[in-house]
Amino acid sequence: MHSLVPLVVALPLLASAVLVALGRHVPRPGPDVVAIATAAATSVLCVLLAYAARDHDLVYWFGGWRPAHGIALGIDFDVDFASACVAALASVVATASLVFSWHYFDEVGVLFHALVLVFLAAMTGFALSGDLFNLFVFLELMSVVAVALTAYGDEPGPLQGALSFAVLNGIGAFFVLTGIGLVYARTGALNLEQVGRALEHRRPDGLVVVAFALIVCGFLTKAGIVPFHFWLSDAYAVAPAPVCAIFAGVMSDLGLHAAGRVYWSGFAGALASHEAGLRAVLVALGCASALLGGAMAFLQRDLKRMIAFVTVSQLGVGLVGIGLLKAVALGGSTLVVLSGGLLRAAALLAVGLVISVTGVGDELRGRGMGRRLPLTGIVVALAAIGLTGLPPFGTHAGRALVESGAPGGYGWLPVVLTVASILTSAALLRAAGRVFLGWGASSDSILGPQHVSAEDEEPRQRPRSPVLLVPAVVLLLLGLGLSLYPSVADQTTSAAARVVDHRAHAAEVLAGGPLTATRVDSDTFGATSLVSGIVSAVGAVALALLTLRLRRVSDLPGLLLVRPLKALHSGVVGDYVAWLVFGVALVGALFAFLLR
Amino acid sequence: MSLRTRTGLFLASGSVLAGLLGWAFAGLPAFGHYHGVYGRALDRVSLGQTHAMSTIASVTFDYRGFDTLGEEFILFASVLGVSLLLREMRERDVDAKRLTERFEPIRATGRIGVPVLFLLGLFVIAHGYLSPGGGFQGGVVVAAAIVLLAIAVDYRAYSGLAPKSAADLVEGVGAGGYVAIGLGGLVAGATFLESFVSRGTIGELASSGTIALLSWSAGIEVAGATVVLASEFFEELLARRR
Amino acid sequence: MIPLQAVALALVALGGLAVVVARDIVRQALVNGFFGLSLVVLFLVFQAPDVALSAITVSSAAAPLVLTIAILAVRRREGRR
Amino acid sequence: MSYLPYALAAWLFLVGLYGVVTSRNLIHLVVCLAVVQSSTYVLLLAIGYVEGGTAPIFNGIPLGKKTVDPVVQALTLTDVVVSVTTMALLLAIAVEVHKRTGTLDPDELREVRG
Repeated sequence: MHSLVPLVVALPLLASAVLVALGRHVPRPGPDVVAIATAAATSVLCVLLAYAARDHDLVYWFGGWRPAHGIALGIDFDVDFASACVAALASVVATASLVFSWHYFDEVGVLFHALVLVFLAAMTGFALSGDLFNLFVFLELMSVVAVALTAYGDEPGPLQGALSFAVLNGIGAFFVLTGIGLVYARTGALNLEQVGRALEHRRPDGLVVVAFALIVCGFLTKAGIVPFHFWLSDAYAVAPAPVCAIFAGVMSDLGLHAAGRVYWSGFAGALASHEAGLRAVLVALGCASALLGGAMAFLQRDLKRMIAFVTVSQLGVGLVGIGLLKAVALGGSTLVVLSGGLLRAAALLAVGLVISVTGVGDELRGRGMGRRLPLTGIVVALAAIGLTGLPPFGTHAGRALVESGAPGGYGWLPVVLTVASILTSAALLRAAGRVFLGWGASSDSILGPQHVSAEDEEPRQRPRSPVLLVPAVVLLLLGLGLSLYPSVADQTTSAAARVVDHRAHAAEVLAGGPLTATRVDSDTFGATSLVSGIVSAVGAVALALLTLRLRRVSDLPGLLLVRPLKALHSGVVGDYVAWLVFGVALVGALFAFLLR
Repeated sequence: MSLRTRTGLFLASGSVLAGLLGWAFAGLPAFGHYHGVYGRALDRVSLGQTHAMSTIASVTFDYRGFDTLGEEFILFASVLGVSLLLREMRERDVDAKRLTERFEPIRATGRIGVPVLFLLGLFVIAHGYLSPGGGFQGGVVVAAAIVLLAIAVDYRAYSGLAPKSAADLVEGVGAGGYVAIGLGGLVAGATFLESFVSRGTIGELASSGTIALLSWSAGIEVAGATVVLASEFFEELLARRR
Repeated sequence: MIPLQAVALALVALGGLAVVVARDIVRQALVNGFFGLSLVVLFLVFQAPDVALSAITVSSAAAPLVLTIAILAVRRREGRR
Repeated sequence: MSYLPYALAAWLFLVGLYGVVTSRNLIHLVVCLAVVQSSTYVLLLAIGYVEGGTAPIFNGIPLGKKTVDPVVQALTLTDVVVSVTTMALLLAIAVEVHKRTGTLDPDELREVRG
């Protein structure tokens, strides 16, 4: 099983290089078949790894450089259950995206496939790596590929989104690298577990606190957490749908995963006595994302951009799960990430199908255009319902775990998460109602900017192969069904418990120490989680119907604060960088105040 | 935001950030007094374990060779991205003569420079584990020689020597070669990127195991990538006016 | 710290500032070349010959090439308007 | 005195960011981004420097002599390559933006917002 670990990165990279070297001479279905087969094989490998890692981590040292006397000489992949699942998510979504793009693009060069495969390798590598600098390398690799894919537009619009993406993620990565430099200076280590051991012995000083702030903020930029999220929605609006599906389904989730991993392996020992302060900051950021993302999603008319804000909101929920600093909540966060990622990717591919058939990806202009695509409409609606956490589907189990991890004083948390999920799902349901059923008004000033390029372009109806819907349906079923399989929840919480027990984890990685098969029974969903799930679902449907009934969102009471909120998302890269610096300064200052 | 508000927001949060950085940097060891365990350990064991004279080379292509794999693909992917972007939209026809006219002053020196640079690049790649240098630096120098050929001699000679499909092939072979060498370790029953050839005698050109192979594949990839990159940008410039 | 290092530090500090305040892109490309060279000097006095070697290939060949061509491509299209 | 190199790293980071925030030209912005990245080279190399140490290459220097940290140098090598590739990609995007919109001023690119 061990020798399979490097293959999840090596296989897609090799296939990508072969495609570039020879793909020019291979006729059309060739590159598609190679790319899809590679991605599917990687998915199988990742699932196998997750299965193998259900009781203990698989630790793989590249080049055979095992640590000597607790000093890591090389780079390791630390495959725990959660990381392997996230890697599996990445490869499944990438496979679906490749299948989708086979029929989506009329003309696609071999370079597109090669880039998606490199993207896949970067994501699996980023999910599994146990080395700080190696995380940085994969972070940069993800950004470079993603920017290139964003710019590969079928959209004629300006490449502003790709540019904001590159600049913001670039700066985020420099924050991470500065943090890594600080950590290396203090500990002389790049391996996360070794860092954790070295930092544990001393009270955290300015160096440790700031290094942690910089690294976390850098990863949260990738995750699109408020106020680091500005680039995300612009990038989604520009990138082609199959690429967007990868962004929405996995890429952001990976940033979150890395933040959790760096905390528990690297900093948990040093910051243990300041848990309360840290929890307050992280949960606050998570809630801000959940609410702002929800509100912004509700105010969008561009469907891809709407899903971008759904992502922001959902990742806020994920960050709350991590930020509660409890094993149960961490496991819940993983589950939210997994099922939510599958559902968002499914919704995005369905939207991509609508764009592909009608040429319109806009809720108002596309009103009623989806009438001939009932199945696609059902996919979007079910994904939206799944995202509310209606028991027992979709994100329900994950959210229930997150909520059950809330310590005293956080009793208000379910309310916030419920409001956020009502807003996001109502937005999706409203859009589905308008596009697929033709309900509601055909104009609303509050939704998106007045000016949309190519407004008067004649809408087209192109017949499309029904195969295009298959990947979306598969992702939808996986996303909805994940919670129904009860042992998955047990597994994620058990895996989280092993991560939280960071000393034993470090011993396991660095010394091949005794493998502790912690078992946590996650079957503790209280009545609150049932209530909040049902309230979210009912509330989302009701709000969607209400807004369609009102005919205009702008008739809703209490929307006065909307314009300044929308004005913040100005599309200007300089503004976004200023907000990024503001966010880092804010988080850093709060940490300085609370964690010393 | 107006430029003014934006600058204001930045200056306010930037000064907080400056304070934070100052606070963090105060905890660093004084300049010149670093004693990290990782570097010390490698200094002690690297020569004996890898037979590479340069610890940098053994870190780059052996202990942390996996980082370098990622780095190589960063280059690979960004070149693919540039190709995708610029090839897509280009006004096709390329006016080859204009480039040579544009860079007239450097033609004379260029003619001598091409072979010298080319050999220098190969030398730098080959000796990376004995002295400063290696695949990445040498690869750029080799590519510079090829690009100089375009500028100084003739763009047509250049595009004949380095047509896109050939450059793509070279790039793919370099990047794929790195992965393949890594997989060689697996096939030989060891781990990914583990050295599976003899380490040889310290100081000789044929020493240090897979470090030499990996350095060469990096050199090939970098040279290929840089040439593709340069060609794409050149053609952007040379595209005939419409 | 030896004086040479102090001089290199000062050069890099000034160079970085000069690159940022050079608002004209042609002038900035020029200043950026000098900034790159000052970094090379800094790497040398920090005992990092490998890094210096790659910085010199980057800052004397790769970066100026793409930068110059990007500027020329933009200028050419502006001239056409 | 002994903290000057770190101060330089902070200086480059902030000055570069200032350039990015206030830039009115995408090509200018991309070069400023490279200045931010150069701060990380300075920081890494300054951390690994050892007074009186030589480069960690055992060619002609006696074994056992003090050397500077080899790891940070390898990391910086990677960083330099990342920097120039990102720059090339971003410049290509900038050229493409100009081709499509006729401007390089980020403040005029507000097509996607809200």
